[in-house]
Amino acid sequence: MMGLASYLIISLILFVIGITVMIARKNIVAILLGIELVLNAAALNFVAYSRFATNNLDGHIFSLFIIVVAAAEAAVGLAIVIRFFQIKETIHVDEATTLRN
Amino acid sequence: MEYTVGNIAPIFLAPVLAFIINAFFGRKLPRQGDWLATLSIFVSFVFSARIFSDFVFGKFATDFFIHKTFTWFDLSYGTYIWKVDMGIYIDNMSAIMLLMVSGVATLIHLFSTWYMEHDEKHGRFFIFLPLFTSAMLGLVLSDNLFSLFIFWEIMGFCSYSLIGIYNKKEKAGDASLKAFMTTRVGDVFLLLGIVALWMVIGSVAYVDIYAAIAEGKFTGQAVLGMSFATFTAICIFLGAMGKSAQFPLHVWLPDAMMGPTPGSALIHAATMVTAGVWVSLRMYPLMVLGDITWFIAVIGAITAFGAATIATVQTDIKAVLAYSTLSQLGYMIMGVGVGSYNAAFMHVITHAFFKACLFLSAGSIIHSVHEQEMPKLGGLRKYLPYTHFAMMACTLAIAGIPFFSGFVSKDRILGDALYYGFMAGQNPLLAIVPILGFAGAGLTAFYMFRMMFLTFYGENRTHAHHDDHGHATHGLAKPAHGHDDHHHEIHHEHLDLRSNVPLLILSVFTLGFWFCGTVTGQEFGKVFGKKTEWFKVLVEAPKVERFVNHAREPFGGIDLRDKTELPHAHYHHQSGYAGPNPDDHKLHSAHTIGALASIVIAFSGVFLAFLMYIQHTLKPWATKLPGLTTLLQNKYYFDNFYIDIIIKKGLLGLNRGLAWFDLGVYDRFAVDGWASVNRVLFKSSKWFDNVVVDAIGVDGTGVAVNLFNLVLRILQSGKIQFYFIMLIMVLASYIWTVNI
Amino acid sequence: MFAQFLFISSALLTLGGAVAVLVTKNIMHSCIYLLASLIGIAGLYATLGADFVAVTQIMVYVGGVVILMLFAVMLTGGKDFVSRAQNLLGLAPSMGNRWTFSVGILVALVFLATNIKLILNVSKSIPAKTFGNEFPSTVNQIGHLLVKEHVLAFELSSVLLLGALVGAAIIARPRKQ
Amino acid sequence: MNQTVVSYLSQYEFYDVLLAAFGKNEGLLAFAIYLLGGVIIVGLCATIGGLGTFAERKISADIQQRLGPNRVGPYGILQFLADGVKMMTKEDVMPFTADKMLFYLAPMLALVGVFATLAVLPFSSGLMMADLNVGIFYLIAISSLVGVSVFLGGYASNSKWSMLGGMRGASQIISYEIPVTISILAVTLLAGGMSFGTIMSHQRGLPTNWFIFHNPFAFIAGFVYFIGALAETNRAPFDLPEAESELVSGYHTEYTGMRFGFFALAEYIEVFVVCGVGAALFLGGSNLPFDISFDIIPLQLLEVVIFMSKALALYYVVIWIRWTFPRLRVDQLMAICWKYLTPIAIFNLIGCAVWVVVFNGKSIAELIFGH
Repeated sequence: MMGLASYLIISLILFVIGITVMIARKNIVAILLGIELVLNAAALNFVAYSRFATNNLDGHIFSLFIIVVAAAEAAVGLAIVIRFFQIKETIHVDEATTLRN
Repeated sequence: MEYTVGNIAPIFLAPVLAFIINAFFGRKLPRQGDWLATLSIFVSFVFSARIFSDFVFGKFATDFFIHKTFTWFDLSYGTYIWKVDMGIYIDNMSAIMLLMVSGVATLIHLFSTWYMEHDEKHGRFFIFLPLFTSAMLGLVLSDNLFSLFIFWEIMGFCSYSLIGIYNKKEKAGDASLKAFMTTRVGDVFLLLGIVALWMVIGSVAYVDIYAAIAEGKFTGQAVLGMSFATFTAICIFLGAMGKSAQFPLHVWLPDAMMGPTPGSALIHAATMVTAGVWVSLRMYPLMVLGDITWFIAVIGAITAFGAATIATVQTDIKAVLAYSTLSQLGYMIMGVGVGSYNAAFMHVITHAFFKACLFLSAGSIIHSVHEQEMPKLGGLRKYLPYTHFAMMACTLAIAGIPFFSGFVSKDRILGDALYYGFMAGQNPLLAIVPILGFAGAGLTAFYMFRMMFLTFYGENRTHAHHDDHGHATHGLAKPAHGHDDHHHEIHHEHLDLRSNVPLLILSVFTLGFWFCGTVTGQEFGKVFGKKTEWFKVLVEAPKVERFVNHAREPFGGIDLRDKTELPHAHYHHQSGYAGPNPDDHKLHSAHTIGALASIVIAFSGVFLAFLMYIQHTLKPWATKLPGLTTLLQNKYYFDNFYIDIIIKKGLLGLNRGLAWFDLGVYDRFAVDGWASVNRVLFKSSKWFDNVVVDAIGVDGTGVAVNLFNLVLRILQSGKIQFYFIMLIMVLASYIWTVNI
Repeated sequence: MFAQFLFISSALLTLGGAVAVLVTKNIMHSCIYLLASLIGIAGLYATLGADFVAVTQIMVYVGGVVILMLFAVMLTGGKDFVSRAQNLLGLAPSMGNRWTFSVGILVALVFLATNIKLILNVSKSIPAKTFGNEFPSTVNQIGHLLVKEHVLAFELSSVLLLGALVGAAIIARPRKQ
Repeated sequence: MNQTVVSYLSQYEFYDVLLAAFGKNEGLLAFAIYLLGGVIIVGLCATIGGLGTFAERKISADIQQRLGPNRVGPYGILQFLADGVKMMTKEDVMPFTADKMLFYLAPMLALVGVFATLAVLPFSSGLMMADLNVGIFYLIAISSLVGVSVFLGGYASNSKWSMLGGMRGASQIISYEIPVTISILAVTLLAGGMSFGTIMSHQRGLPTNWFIFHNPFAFIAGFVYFIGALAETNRAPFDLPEAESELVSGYHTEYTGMRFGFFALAEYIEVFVVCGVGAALFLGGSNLPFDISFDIIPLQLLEVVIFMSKALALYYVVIWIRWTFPRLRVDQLMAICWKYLTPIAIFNLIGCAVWVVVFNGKSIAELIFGH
């Protein structure tokens, strides 16, 4: 029951839900939530493969770096969101089309 | 210590730096940056002094020279070589010249800080003065004619700016234009000569020219019926004539006194006019090879005598000095012509010192009295004792009184000229050279002492004139007090160190023994021994053979030559007259006769002036010969000839013809005819443009772009989620198609 | 039994949180559900024996990212924005409507289908290992890996974090007009 | 493998008796032991938290020359029970515009975050619930749930005071996690591991072996940890999130009854936890000052007493500080964290690393007395 496939399926479902959130939501913060889900799904896959497919801990390292990158991405992304809100007074993603200001 | 860029280049670069700083920030600096200019020249002087001490006090062999080059630009490809080198060439002559130029220029700058202090053109004057000096220093440092020409032109521009610095006065503007245009005539020929040399030798570096002379590359080539060497030598000498103001291109120099007096001092003494003599000396082997030394000698003699005669009737103190400069330059050129290489160069140096001193003294007088017409001066000896002392020393020097420097250098030239004219077996007609030379020497003594007597002796005439003589040479506003106070003003000499110290320093160097080590400058009367004859030992005409296999070294390289090797012994005559044979016993007698004769002539000139202007026993001859006086006062009608005949009749007529050609032929047929052809072409192209290009090409493109735009607008919506959907879809299709 | 209990509860927390993130209309609640999902993933790491990764997950996400998200929601007002921009499917509210969800789910299903194909292949090719109760400590090994084999990535990630720190500070700083 | 209370008890004979009683089902027995231990520890700590309120009031009264609570029980010692009963019987009021789910969730999260840390708190060398490999790291991580709960409490109340308090609390807790974590890393470096067992085993013996006396950097690190821990638990002088003079009561302004009680309880228990961690990390924890070769249950109880006494001494210091120092401003708070504590902590970490390399991990005492 607790084999590789179950982890892969959990991560796949998480990934797909993340994608759905990213597409369905128009709120940039919500899209960032979807991105977090997708990143975590990938990190879970790494650890699962590291446990079941190899004997070393490189997968752990990879998922650690994913966490680091996710943290950096969240910080910069949310800074951009706040700046965007200061300028446009909205965080609707369809308003972010001009690539300037 | 080796010579590198770091200890040679500051000589040239320090004044350039001062020029740049003064040009851009001079107004913001205290005292408008004159201290900076003076300091920069002093830096040059310090570096020059080091080189001088190395060369003169025996660190190197007497024929050692420094030659360092770098490639300025290189356009050669394959076998076609077109490379221009720049570089530095320093030999004994350069070392002496550098020290003279930088030293005299330092003193002139120092004097100028006093002279120009309250002048409205103060700042501008100190922009051009260091540039002028740096150009001269660069010219002396140059190793080739090409960079020499560059500095030559910079000096021309600077002299133009300095002469016309009071640009509100029309005479000053005219004088500056005249100087520029007249020297331009010579410059064209100089450039022609340089290009011609380039064509034959493929280089214009001195060493390459010397090597080419030694290898005989000039033989057999003829231009305009004369040999190639003659052609290039004449071209280069014409350039030197323009710059050194030789007859008949001398007309600019007397007018050049329109500028501030220290600027005139710099032009007349240290920098510009000596450039012509310098290039003649550098190209001396070419002049000998081209066999034009007789021409040079004659031109120099005519200038020396003619200018002296004009100087006798001038009343403006600066005009007298200007014509005396012309005359002395004639002696230098004559010295080059008669093969008196060493003495000609020595005259450059000695003349620089006493002429700078004379001009500065004149500036001191003018600044104190606000008057430069000699009839309105007089009796200034009491009021300006230091100036009187300095000016008297210089006058003794220029007049050729024994124990003074002018006697040494001029009488060597005259002795060689005597030998050249009567004993060297030349054309008998060339006897005119020494005759004019000696006559000019007598006149020199006469007019210089005339000037001294009129200015410093007799009763003071300054307060007798209350008419508005103005401040002819001064751009500065009138002093707050009126004209009545002038005689009060001169009661006290300005005891300013900046005005008197340069005069006194310069007057020290009017003594002869600094340069020759003998009392008289001749072989007899030698008191300090052979060793102090450093000038004669160090300066001699270039020996072209030793440059044949000369390998030039780049900047930063270390000179591997033996610096203490003994000089090559011999110098073969190429052709023509290349100076007197030192072993000729006739030469000694010529020198003896020349020295005695010139002493007699000089003293008689002085005595004449004494009789005329102190004792008044003789009436000034000007009143006896009114026709001659008028001729001389009009300067032999040279200016009138140039302006009325050449410019008004010749050039204006030519211009009218050209204008007619331009309007009648070129404009009517070429321009208008081409226009009507164009109209036809235009109509057809308009049709083509409207129908083919506009309708089909432009509008059709627009329609097509609109169509594509419809598609692209949907794809390029800027909505990131749409892009993300596309990304996912592409990824999915990729995974689906790849079989794992 | 304990491990299986942990696995099942973690998986349920993860997936339930994720689904709640998807369906809830309140962005604030979404963030809290995301928190639940992330803690569930930490539990899954724990069942995989990745204790260090699990704790790091809690540390970074719970202590940092989620609070950052909450801050961002609060600083942007948390209102339901409606875009005035041109949209093929009409005006879309910021938390999505029927159309956006339909598109999202459609795309997700396509991706799901392709990935199921992948997973089937993978799980066939990798032999199932027995799931022992042995959980050696990973801290020492991860420490050695970080400063030996993966030192470059380690340093790069520190540079990345510094850049993110500075960049976020600069971007979010209010500019003078 | 890590030591847990189960593995500790399994070395005794009565464990087999218990195993037989549970039908040889080890998992079930372990579950029962964990359940029992959990209940004991949670109850104990809840009592300590309650006593904390009492101690706070008594000590403050002492400092301010008052009497304090003295009616309920001897010396008023049962006052906290009376308060608890009062809270439980009060009406549970929720603002009309509050976010209902988050309003309920926030106090729970606070309690969960605090109680989860108790799992690794080393009461003694044997009687700790679990000795994780990443024990101290886990403790830091899970306690950040408290920050989330503070923030959510402030947000869900839909009140400006609560909102400001919540935002202050969250930013303060996140900020002060950094110097605390780095100063703990210094200790981790000295001990060579993150589990409490490893850390404690390195401080066995006399107080000269405690990490706070190990080297000058560790000494400073101890103080950095203590200051940061004060701020992380929102204690004075860092009690800005609940600054009563500015924000009424900060993030729990709108909470009443037992929900307020949860917040208060969580705060007092967390103070106890950070004091315990400080005692374990820097003050030798539950180690006896002498080495013992045999291991019996009463000895473990002695260790518990030692640990408790150290932790409670620190607890006294915390209360003492609260009634001594005035409150900081927000900018001062952040300046202390980012301009002083964080650089000092990083410096300490580097200093400790250099010390370990240069002196081969020996403490000052070992260098002087030459063990």
